[in-house]
Amino acid sequence: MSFSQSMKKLAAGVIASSAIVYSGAVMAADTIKVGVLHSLSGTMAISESTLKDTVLMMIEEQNKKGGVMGKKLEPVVVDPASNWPLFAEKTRELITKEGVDVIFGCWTSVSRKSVLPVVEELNGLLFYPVQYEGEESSKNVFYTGAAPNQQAIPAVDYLINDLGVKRFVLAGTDYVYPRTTNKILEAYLKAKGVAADDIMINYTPFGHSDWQSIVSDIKSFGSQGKKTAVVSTINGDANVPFYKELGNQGVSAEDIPVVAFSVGEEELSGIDTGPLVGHLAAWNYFQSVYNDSNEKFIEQWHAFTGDDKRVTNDPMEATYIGFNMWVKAVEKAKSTDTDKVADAMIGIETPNLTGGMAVMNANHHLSKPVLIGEIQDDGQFAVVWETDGLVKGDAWSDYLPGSKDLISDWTAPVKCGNYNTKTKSCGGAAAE
Amino acid sequence: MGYRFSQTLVAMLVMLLTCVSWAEQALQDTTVPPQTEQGLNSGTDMMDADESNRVVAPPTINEILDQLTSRSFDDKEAAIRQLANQNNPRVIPLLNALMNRELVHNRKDDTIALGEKQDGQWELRDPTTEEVVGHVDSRAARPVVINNRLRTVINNQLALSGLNDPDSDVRYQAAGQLIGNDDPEMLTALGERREQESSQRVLDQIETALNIAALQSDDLTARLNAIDALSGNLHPEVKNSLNSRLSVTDNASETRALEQALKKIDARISTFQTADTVFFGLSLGSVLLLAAIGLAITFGVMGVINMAHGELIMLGAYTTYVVQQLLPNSHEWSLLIAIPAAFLVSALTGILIERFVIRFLYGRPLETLLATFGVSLILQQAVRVIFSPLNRTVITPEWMSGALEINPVFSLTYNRLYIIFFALAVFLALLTLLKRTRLGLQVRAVSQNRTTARALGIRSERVNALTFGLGSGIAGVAGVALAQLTNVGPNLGQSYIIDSFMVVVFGGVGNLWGTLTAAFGLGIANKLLEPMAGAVLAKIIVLIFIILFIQRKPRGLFPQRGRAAEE
Amino acid sequence: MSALDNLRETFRRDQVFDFMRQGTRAVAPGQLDSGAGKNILYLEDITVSFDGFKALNDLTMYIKTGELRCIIGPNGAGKSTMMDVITGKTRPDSGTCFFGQTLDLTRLSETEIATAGIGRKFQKPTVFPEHTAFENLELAMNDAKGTWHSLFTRMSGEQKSWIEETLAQVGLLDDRHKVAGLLSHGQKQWLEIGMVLMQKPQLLLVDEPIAGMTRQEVERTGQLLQSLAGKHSVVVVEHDMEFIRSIASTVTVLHQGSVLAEGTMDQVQNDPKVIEVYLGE
Amino acid sequence: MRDSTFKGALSDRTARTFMGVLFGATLLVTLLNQIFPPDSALHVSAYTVTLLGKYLCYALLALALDLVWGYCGILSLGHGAFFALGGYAMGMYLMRQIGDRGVYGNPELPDFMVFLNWQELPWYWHGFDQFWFAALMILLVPGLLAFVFGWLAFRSRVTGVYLSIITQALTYALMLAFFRNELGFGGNNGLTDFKDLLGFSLQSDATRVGLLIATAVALASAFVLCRWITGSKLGRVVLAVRDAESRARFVGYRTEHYKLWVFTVSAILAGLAGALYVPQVGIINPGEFSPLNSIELVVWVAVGGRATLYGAVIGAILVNYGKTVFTGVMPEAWLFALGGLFVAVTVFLPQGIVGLVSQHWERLRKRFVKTGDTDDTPAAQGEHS
Repeated sequence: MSFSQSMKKLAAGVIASSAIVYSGAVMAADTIKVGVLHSLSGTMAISESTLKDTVLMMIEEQNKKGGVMGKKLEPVVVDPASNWPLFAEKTRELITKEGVDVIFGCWTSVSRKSVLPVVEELNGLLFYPVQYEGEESSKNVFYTGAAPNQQAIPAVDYLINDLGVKRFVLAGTDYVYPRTTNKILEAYLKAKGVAADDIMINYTPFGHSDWQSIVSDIKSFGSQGKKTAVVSTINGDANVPFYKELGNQGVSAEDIPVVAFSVGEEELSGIDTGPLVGHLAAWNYFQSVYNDSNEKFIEQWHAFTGDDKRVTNDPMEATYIGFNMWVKAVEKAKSTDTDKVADAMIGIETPNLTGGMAVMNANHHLSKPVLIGEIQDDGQFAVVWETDGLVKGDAWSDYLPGSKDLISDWTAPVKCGNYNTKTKSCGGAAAE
Repeated sequence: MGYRFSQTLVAMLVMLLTCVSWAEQALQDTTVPPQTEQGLNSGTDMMDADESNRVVAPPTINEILDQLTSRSFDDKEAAIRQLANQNNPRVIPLLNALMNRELVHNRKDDTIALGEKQDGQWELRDPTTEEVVGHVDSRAARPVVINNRLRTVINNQLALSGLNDPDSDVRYQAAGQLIGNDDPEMLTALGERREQESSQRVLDQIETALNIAALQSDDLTARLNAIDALSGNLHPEVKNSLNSRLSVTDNASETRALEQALKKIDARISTFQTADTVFFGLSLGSVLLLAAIGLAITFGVMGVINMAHGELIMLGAYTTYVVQQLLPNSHEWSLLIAIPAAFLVSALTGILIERFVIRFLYGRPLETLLATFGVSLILQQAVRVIFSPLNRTVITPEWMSGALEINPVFSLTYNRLYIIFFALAVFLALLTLLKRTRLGLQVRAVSQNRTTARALGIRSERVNALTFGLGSGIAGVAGVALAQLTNVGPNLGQSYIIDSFMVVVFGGVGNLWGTLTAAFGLGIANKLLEPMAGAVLAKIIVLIFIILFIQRKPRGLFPQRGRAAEE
Repeated sequence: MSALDNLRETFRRDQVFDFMRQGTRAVAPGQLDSGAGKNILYLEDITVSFDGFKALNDLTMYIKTGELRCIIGPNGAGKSTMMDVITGKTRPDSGTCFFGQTLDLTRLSETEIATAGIGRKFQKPTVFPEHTAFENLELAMNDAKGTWHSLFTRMSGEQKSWIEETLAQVGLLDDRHKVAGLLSHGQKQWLEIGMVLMQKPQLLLVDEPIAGMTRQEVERTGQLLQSLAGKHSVVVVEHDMEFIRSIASTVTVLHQGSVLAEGTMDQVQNDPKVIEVYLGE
Repeated sequence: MRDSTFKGALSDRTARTFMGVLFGATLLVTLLNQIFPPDSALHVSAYTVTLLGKYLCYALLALALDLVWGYCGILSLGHGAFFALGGYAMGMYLMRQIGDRGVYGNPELPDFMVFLNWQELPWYWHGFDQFWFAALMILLVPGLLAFVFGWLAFRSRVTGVYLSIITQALTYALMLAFFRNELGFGGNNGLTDFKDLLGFSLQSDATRVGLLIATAVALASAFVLCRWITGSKLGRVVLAVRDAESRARFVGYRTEHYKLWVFTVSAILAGLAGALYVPQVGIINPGEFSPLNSIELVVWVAVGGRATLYGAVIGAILVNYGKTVFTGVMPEAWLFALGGLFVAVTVFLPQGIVGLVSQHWERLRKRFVKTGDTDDTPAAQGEHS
């Protein structure tokens, strides 16, 4: 009996829950809802909570300007808690329950992969602001971060042309972004005539903290006479001990420079950069870039967070660009309907924070400049090299056998995320 | 003589080059290929340029410096070389200033000055006279950006001057910097230095450098002597230059000599590399030991599964951070304060946990596991709320950074070295505490048999609190050490908790020596496996080994009798 | 059901375990060649030492079939250790311990020894606290003990009545549905004895059966034990001389891990060595 | 004394009430979702359906843990591993179902293998295109792992804390292993972007409802199974092993066999839960192996109340519902809440919510009801470790 009573409680609970859940589904007509899907707890909170604040800041600014099409923007923030299935669930919640018109969110590839089927099913709109491995182009997703050809390849070019590097260590955390990037780089380097035994590839688990052996391997690999550099796709937390070990084993940037793709101002703010001066990073944006729009953005950011030590970084710029593009697209389409906006998005231009214009291409990737910066002792980067003009984001890498024939073009007549130029057919799920 | 001439020549060429480059500022974009060709053709038209520009007066330091306002690194390099060639007392300080980003580009009048950040403003000084020339706000001026190439140039220049420094360490560094450098200017400098050098180690460096250069000489005997002198020399440059020589030489005797020399070098290298691996193992072991030893107390002696142990370590690390914040300009010794501070913070937290949670759960270890896990979540989130989820910077003091270089291939990094000693010190301290002191006696008594101990009038309540406090405190101390190696962030604890449990269980619960053996054993095993299996696989293998080992000996390496063992 | 049978066959744990046992074999109760008059238990030069301290020191002792043997001795004489050796809880460092002619107890596990027909009542009554008295006896009942059997088995009428009888025998009929944890100390003692009986053992080891019992309870326990003798062999460890006298039988005095004296109560009590030891305390 | 046969378990009141409520709720949601059009006020969104489905999977998992922990006293901190293995088995089937609809349109290889340019399918992927095979593996793989692991552990009498810790080590090792891309399970990204299950599109509401119902049925049957086990003599022996293992040995039970049996059955149930979980949440990745998940799972059971079966189910659903609400409303507070829950339950409510409720209920009933009918008093908790 005690039992049956508690079961009744349970039943009540279930029904109550469904009631609550559905009650949210009533949409407010006079505002445009903007979903924010970034982890605020768990391991990824470190990076993602910043982007949440960025979106909120942008929304605030936009509302100051009177919102979009006369409607105020209303942020809806949820916490997927660095739990991948939860990302999918929360996306569904945002779209069906909250009825948001656009979602800004995700950081890790796996979270995006988990969200992808949901946004496609519910025909939502997702802006993904982080550099990633490419090999994807969805009708419902706009990728405002860098594709490998907007980060990895120019960086390697710089190493070869400017620093005369002949030997490469490709060190990465063992997940899809480094794996793919390194595959691409390996192919690219070989195409450039780098011998196979001048390339060393090494993978480590997430949060790897004991780098002694690997760094000493790199050291001996680098002491073979030819100029050596490390191309690092090491992720987040593992970087601090990595750089510390480099510093302690006396690997200076002059001997073996490390060029990183996942180390930005935010990550450096957790490191004593004294010993790291001269190591490199390749991004599409650095806080130290000097121009008015950036200065203004930084001021806004400091004002918004009430902390003038808070740094800005590349994913924030990507968010900034994505948001402004979305606003423009909505006003161009005069509607928040996904398909209309998605069509309007293509070709939209908004200023980026490095003094140029960002362009949204037909493959849902941006054209951006590529900058290479050297770490300075104040935790900032000093730009030492820059592509002249913009680099067009490439959804499908030309250096991977699987995808060299694939292109993505969401404009008529192709309208396909993975169009095979050989078979002239749109193979696979992303097709309409 | 001709040397001086060529010097002035270079100076003038460079001036011309910069004029050209200014004229072409518009065309000057920062992409590399155009730049290099820019460098080249300006190089060619320099040749005829110098004919016409003989008469130009030598530029002042400031004029040279102002070329650094250019965005092109080639210009900057030229300027630096030119600057270095002035024999002027200001050169070295200015080069250093450039290295330390104290030379700033004043955007107002497009000049270079010595700058110092003072409350959001730049205080600008004249490069030569060092007198204050004015203040501008932080945006109006930017430090001159240099890249690795320029750093190398500057370092070489500094090294050149360092060769004659009174301090032998500086000379040693300088000579080391110049090894493998075939710039004739450098070599002559080295040659001059060799004559008057007194310190042996500096002399060795210089010899190495010169011998490497000698490998390229046309005189066979000179080469053979050089090879002979270099054989067994571990400096990486040596091996490379020998190898490259081997690839070009056609002389049989030289080839033989080279091969012998290389064989000797390789043999030495391999021995030192094994030594290296062992050191890595020890160092990993010491980390495990630090992380686990506190647990050995709370788990081993008290039979409490403290899942919050990792977070106590984390607290210790954050304490280190806070202490450094409180003593901003004494990073060298703030660690010494952090250690007791961390101990207290964690110990107090531990005592609180014991008083408010664990006290009710004695004799129910599995319940303590759950409760303390809850505590760990709370502590983590608390830290997130207080310090933000971002990692915190803990500065490594000078005396802990760098490495003790035994030879070019074998060097022990100081922080690891200290941490090994530190871990052992903590271990011994704990051991004596338990064996020698009254508290230790009581602790052991309680751990053996609670009721009897109580009967003997030991206030086991108090003892429990203190023991737990002790274990936690040590966790805190471990945190101080780990802060030197890894991230100080909310997840610091989680990454160590499982390993620590493995160590304790593997070593045998309640047996400190077991913990010691296990920690170093696992550490070294891990490092020996890593090269062949890779980091992840090595860890997995070790884990599986432990699981199987526990099947064979459920009580670990050194089983212990007593209450904890009966759970 | 046939599918289930196959499943059962494939999942037979005991089958899996067979090849793991080194040379020992499970023994079904009853198959034990020990005719009357012969000894049922042979302990020969058993030595057990816990880091240095010898709990048993060349202990040699025989128990006849059907006899009621009392064992006395000061604390630390090794009484409980002896029982541990017999029941396989402790392995002797040296010496042999045979149950009947063939079974080397030192090579069997507790479980095998129990199934072979040795029941033990512990010094501190250990029953299953969460189960009712009835269930305790059911669990102890001499019956197939495999997992799948216990999953599908249902209690037969006679099994029920047998349990009821035993409950009556140990005077717990009225409390049969009481959770064992809530029984009084004395009742627990009996319940445990009852459980031992349900095992249908040839040899009962009874460790301090009357601790914490009232007079009447003590008497009933005495009668119970005596009634058991004959059908079973019973070994009783007790401090209480009165009690031992009351169940008059052969007495063995242990001291420092070996037999000091053996005989009737009177013989033993007048033995100078024994007196010396006991006054020595 | 309950009728200890399977039919008995099926017909006993607890099981009937349980199934009543369970199917009631499921049916309600189903109808609300299927009958009413999306815009109607009474419509229940697919979101709610999958959410409920997820809860039920967790409930099944909790049930499995309760069987080993509550009844056998084995605190496994590795049950997440069995859950995840079941999940991966199902995930592999779903991956193969995608066929050439992957982004590379490769009929043989899943996408992640293509862009890591693997040449052919690893041997252990073969067969997973057949549902029956996958289904078999779903039960077999976790079961086998549990059997081998348990056999080693219980035979050498690893108990209590030690067991808990090595189970944790087990799941930790598996997590590290599955994070490796070389292993061929998609590394950190795991398996995702599923298309359909047995030909039903996973995107359609009907399939979702179907999965929900399937989960409900699975949970119900698992519940009955557990009731049967715990009601049988085997259940009583297991309880005896929990409370006084050495006694159980001395009355002639091979306690290690019993532990192993229960451990394995429980692992199989966990695997089943995982298999039902994956198609509903749409992704399986090594995160599921993380020791934290397994510990959290323990708390569900503790909150609900150990050794009551339904306690575990209630606990799982309540805690996860709380999680859903909290992470929506005040994310920062969630971990505080969860942590507090751990402490509070272990220190103040050793018997969990069910214990609390039943105590009050008993008191009330004593006051009002005359006839003392002793059915369904949840087995009191002992301090066993």
